[in-house]
Amino acid sequence: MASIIDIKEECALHVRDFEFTYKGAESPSLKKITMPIAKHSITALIGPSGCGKTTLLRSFNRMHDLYPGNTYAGEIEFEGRNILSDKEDLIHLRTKIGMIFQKPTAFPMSIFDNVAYGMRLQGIKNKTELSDRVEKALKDAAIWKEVSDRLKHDANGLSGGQQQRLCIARAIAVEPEVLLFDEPTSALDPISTQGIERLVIELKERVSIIIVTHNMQQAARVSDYTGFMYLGELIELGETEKLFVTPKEKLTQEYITGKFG
Amino acid sequence: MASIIDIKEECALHVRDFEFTYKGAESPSLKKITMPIAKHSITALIGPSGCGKTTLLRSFNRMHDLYPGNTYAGEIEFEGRNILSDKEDLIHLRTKIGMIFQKPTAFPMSIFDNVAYGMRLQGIKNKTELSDRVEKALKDAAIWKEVSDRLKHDANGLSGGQQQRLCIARAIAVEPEVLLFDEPTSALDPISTQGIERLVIELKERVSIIIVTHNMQQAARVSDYTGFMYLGELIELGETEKLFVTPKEKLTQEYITGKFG
Amino acid sequence: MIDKIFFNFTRFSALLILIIVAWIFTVLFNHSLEAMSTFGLDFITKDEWAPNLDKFGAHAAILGSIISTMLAMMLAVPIAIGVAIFLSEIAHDKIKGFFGVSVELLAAIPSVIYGMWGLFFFVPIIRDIFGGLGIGLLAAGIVLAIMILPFMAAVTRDAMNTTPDILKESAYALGGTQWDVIKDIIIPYAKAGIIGSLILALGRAIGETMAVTFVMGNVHKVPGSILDPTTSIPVTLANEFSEADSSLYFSSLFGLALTLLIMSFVVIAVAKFYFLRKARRA
Amino acid sequence: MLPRYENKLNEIRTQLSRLVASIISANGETLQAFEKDQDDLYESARIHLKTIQTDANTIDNEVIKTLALYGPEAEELRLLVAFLKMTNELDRVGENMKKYNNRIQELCRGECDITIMTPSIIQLQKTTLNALVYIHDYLEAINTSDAQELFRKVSVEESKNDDLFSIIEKDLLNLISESHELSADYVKVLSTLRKLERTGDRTVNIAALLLYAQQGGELNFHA
Amino acid sequence: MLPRYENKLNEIRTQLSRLVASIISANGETLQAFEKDQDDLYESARIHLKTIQTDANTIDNEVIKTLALYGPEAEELRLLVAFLKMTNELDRVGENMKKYNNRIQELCRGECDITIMTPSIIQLQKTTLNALVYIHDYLEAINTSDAQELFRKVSVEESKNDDLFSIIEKDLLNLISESHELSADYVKVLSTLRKLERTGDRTVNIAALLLYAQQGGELNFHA
Amino acid sequence: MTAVQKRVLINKIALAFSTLSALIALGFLFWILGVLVMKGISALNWNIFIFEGAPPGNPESGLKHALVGQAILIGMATAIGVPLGILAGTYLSEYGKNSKLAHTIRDISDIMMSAPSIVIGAFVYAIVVMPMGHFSAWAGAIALGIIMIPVILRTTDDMLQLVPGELREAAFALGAPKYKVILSVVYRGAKAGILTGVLLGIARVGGETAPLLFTSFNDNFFTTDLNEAMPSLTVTIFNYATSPYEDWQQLGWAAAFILSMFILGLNILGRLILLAGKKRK
Repeated sequence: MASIIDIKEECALHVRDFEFTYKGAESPSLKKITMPIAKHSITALIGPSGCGKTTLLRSFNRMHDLYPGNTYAGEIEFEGRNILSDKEDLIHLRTKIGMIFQKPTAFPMSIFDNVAYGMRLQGIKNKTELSDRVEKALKDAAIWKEVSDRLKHDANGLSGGQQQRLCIARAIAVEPEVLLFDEPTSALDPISTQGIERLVIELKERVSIIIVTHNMQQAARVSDYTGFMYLGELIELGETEKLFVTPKEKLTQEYITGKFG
Repeated sequence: MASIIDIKEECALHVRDFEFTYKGAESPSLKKITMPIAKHSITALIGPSGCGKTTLLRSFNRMHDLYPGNTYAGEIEFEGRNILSDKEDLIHLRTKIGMIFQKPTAFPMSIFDNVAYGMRLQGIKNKTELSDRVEKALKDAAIWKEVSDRLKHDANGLSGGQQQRLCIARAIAVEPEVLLFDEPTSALDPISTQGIERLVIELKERVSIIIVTHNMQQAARVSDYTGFMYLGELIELGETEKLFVTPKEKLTQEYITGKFG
Repeated sequence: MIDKIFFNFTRFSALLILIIVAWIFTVLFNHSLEAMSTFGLDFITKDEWAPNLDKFGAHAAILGSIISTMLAMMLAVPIAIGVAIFLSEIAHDKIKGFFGVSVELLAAIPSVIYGMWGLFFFVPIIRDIFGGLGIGLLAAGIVLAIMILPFMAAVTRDAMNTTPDILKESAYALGGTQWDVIKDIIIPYAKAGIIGSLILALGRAIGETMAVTFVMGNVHKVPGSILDPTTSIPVTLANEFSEADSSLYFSSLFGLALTLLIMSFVVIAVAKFYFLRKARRA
Repeated sequence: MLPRYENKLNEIRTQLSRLVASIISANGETLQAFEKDQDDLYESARIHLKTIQTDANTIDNEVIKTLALYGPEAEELRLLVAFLKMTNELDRVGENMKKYNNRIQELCRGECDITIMTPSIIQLQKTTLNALVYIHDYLEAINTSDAQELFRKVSVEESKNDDLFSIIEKDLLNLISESHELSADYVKVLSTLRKLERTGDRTVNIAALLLYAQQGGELNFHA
Repeated sequence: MLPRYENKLNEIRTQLSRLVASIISANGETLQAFEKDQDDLYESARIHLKTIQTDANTIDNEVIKTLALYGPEAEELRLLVAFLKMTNELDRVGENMKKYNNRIQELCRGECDITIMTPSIIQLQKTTLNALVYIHDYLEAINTSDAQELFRKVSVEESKNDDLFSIIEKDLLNLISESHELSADYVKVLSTLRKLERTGDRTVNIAALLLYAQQGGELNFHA
Repeated sequence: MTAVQKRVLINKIALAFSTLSALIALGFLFWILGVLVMKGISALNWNIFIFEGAPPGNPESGLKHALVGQAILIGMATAIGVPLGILAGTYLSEYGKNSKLAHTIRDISDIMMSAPSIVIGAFVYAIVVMPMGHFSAWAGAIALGIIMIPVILRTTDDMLQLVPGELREAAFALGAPKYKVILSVVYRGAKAGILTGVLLGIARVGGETAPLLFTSFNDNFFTTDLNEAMPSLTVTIFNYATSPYEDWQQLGWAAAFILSMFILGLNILGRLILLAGKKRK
């Protein structure tokens, strides 16, 4: 019954018959999800609380593996391989698929070191290279002007919106292919939210983006494709413009017109 | 420059040349605010963070008096007297002007005791009267069905949305004239938010309501009058329908169309 | 009205703390005046402690306190951090729960019991390995280390556990290994808390009486090696307070108590004001 | 959905339905007036048509308010947009009816003999009336009705309307060629009846809008 | 405002402006064709008018998407609603222009002698052209332009248009009374020119919509 | 080796080290616990609860005197420390808040909490024992009470501060006076926390030996006279363990076991209460 469009563009990720079961749960939290994620586009996942949108997002970089006992089934194709395979190198995967969290997660170090962190993990030690790439990342994250004169300061001195942009800079500094955003503005005020949304839209030139949001308007504003999830299933995936004007599924229609939560 | 409409209805509160200064601050946080609050209507206060909307709201029940050193000027007329007067009986005032907070504030006691709390403070001890009025308040707050079989249970066992409705029941149980809502849904999920909004609209039959919200859409959805505040001033007060279609002030226009935060 | 009465009650109770502390200092100072005026600086630089001669030099006791504490810290700190890492990051849920609770409960066991164990079980081992009495600085240091270990591990783990999950997750999301996350995120995040906790443990070790009383020896002599028996301030107080017979003897013991109080006050104050305050701010 | 929002949507729908109803009344009365040649009925039809424009404006303003306050989406948005566009059509229908009403009355008093066309004219007018009635019924039971069905029915009426108009046109051209001196008058008759033909077109447009509102897709509107 | 949203608004405005521009081109070419009696210009004008309807539909759909995605308010909402209503008007203008273009070409080839009216007809057409140009200029510089001024200027053109039409009408009625056998043809001329008169009305409606978008108040629209 | 491979290797080594240190530490700790349980249980019998202390060699010797003495001392200390601690904590959290005075009190009480308990013993010796001329239960209880106050004070302060400010404001907004807000809302909200604090405070002073050494001193016989020296489990452990007599040492182990179980029990109970409190939320 799901209505999933075929996308014309190349795919960054391709989810096929994906299922995910939390440790000890009797039934899977995500059921038979098949979903293409277009390259260099923004795909938003919406749906009521508990529909599984965050669970799906965290499957893309296998964040669930941090907590043992969770199981995957099906396939998520990325760069020609199934990243759910046991042989998948998670460290490599996570540098290719970055993530931004609900709350800003500035590390307890200087602004510079925050952005350089991922690069250092990859073994880059050359000072000039590091500082060039940090500058670039900060510029790309539209925060360079605000922090260029205090790169050595503690990152925790920044405001919430700035910290979130710093986290985005840190994530893009390692040049990932895909960026996952998990309700990136839910802890921010409206002005910072606008800044982040603007940035997300700019970033899609460079990376493919998947964003989970409980704010339907946000999905409408920023995304190219929108997937509506309900009770662990992907009910509908379509071009955002079409989905919000002419949803194909009754459930989607009812969700976006507010007839159910 | 402010554009404040004269309301046709009777006023529940009338603010005149009101100023508020926080302890130790050099300049007032609220400047020369004049504002009628219509009886049995919902008046929403919107504006960017730090514009003073919550400060204004907390002046109506003189919540600022809990923290010494804050000063008021001007007048807030309620039931024919200036409630800013030193002689004002705050305990009485606060039973007449109730308040609902950003986060649900269920007291650590049973559901019944929560609702009965305010009545007991007023010296009501008669068991039948208490339980009748508790039931009525819970019904009015549209939560009776969910809790009628567990009135003796701890209120903290309820969900966030239920707790917020419990708080509303507690506030209306003492039959106030005015209810102040301070971003009552900002800690709630979209479904609970809808429930609270519905309830707020129903309540205006009984009380006059002032609601502070950072969510413009919420103001649009629920209120009859909307006041837009900026930098401690009331820039515009008008009928919600008119304000959102044809704001009179440029600042209001720019705020609601998202040109500034 | 009731409001006012209630307020005054609470305020009096709170002020009582200040009064008691001031009182303690005053009483100890007054009672140690006699010793201080008699011996002056010699009280802390001389190690001759001869009650029958009315000669009291606390050098050995002070040194004993410092050395045994240092020894304990050197042994306990790395292991405590290891335990904390194990408990907060490595162990699986079930093990984590069991070990975690064990460690906390062990921290609650009275020190007198550690001392008893040291005396009956650990001292003989030291005697067998190194010869001599077994009782002495080394035994005291090790027993002290084992005694403060659970406390240290528990508070260090608590400090580490304050690191928000999503902070750790975001480091993993950049491709970090577990150790990367521990060393780059958790330890820096909890640094102030960890150091503060370690110093608090140090403060406890300095003032610890019972665990060391059993295994120190109570010999007023600067030890030649760490195997030698010696004494520390609390040991001296515990052993001799009820036996003191002259006023100078009492005064000297009060002097020791005052010295101990000042030492621990300084250490704890450093921990609190420098590190823990920082931790609380962050 | 908030009760308020639902009320608002419902209210707009009712207003629109009422607007269509008054056009229908006007239409019916004009028809009766024509059939029975009663001047007072022409008059009362005109009264019905008087407020169409203001009513349409009211609806537009309500739609705008609803858009501003509730930011509707999907079906509700489509419906509101359809309403916004429908008011234009209804406004035109009203205008056409006004003109038709005036001129047909005039013509009946005029020199041209249109008696042979009378049955056709009545038929012509009935098709527009039917189409409008279908639209009204649809609006009255919008949640349970099928827009596809409406579109089909209105299209049928419209093509009947077209056919009738062609026949009348042919007849009129014959009459013109027969009686030269009255040709200008017959041209007038034709232009009067063209109002009805236009109304038919409009009703199809309205049905198309309602179909769009229900089914979605692209708004595809024919002027 | 998100850059996307701003782009979208701007894009819609540009599309609309382009739509007006092609009507203007068609209008201009028809005028030239009439003045110089060049058939090919009539033809190229028709090409300009061909896509009006589809373009108008495209704009409508873009407006709907924007309403759905960004839930606009205040001035932006008014503007989008105005656009939605304007497409109807422009669509009609396009239709009128098409008909005018066809018929005027026919008439020039016809038996009626309209030479004495030619200057007036050119004037008449120029007023509609002017009004459309004003609207186009306004849309091109929407942020800095004054809608009140636009409304004033368009109204002036429209009243000129009205006056000219009345004069022509009088002339034509004279002609009709003079030459009975051509009266049907003259009536045709009149109905052709009425298309221009209608276009004038439409331009006033458009200006009124733009005034509403800029100033707010109640949408007050005259069919 | 690439940078990433190196990191993976270092990761393995570091994790192995910390697991190892955990094993060492837990090894020692379980050794101690094992000894305590083995020795304690083997020395446990009914006589312990029936008989008082007796000279070495007497089979009819027990710990009744110490158990009762301990209970009396702890009870009195609780009666002194808990109300004062709770009231003082209330002042800090509800009235003093961030004032300078409140911060000073917090800092001082933190230092007091970690101050050597034997010093408190010396202090009480000077102010109670010396004027009275002899050891007494009063002195012991006062010493323990003084140790208890800062523990209770801090947990009360912390727990009351965990009660959200909005909750207080909500009560005020219903027209409640301040003491009512504190008594009916704030205390209730922190109930579990305060109770846990009290239990942990009792556990804390229950294990104290040093301050009793020269305040309540010790006595080998049963007594309930508060003006006399009073036996306690802890001092009894110390005395018996350091004695050369085998049977006294046995009694010492039994006392150590009982004391440890008591303190562990209190700790576990405190934890359970806190856990139950959390679960409800």
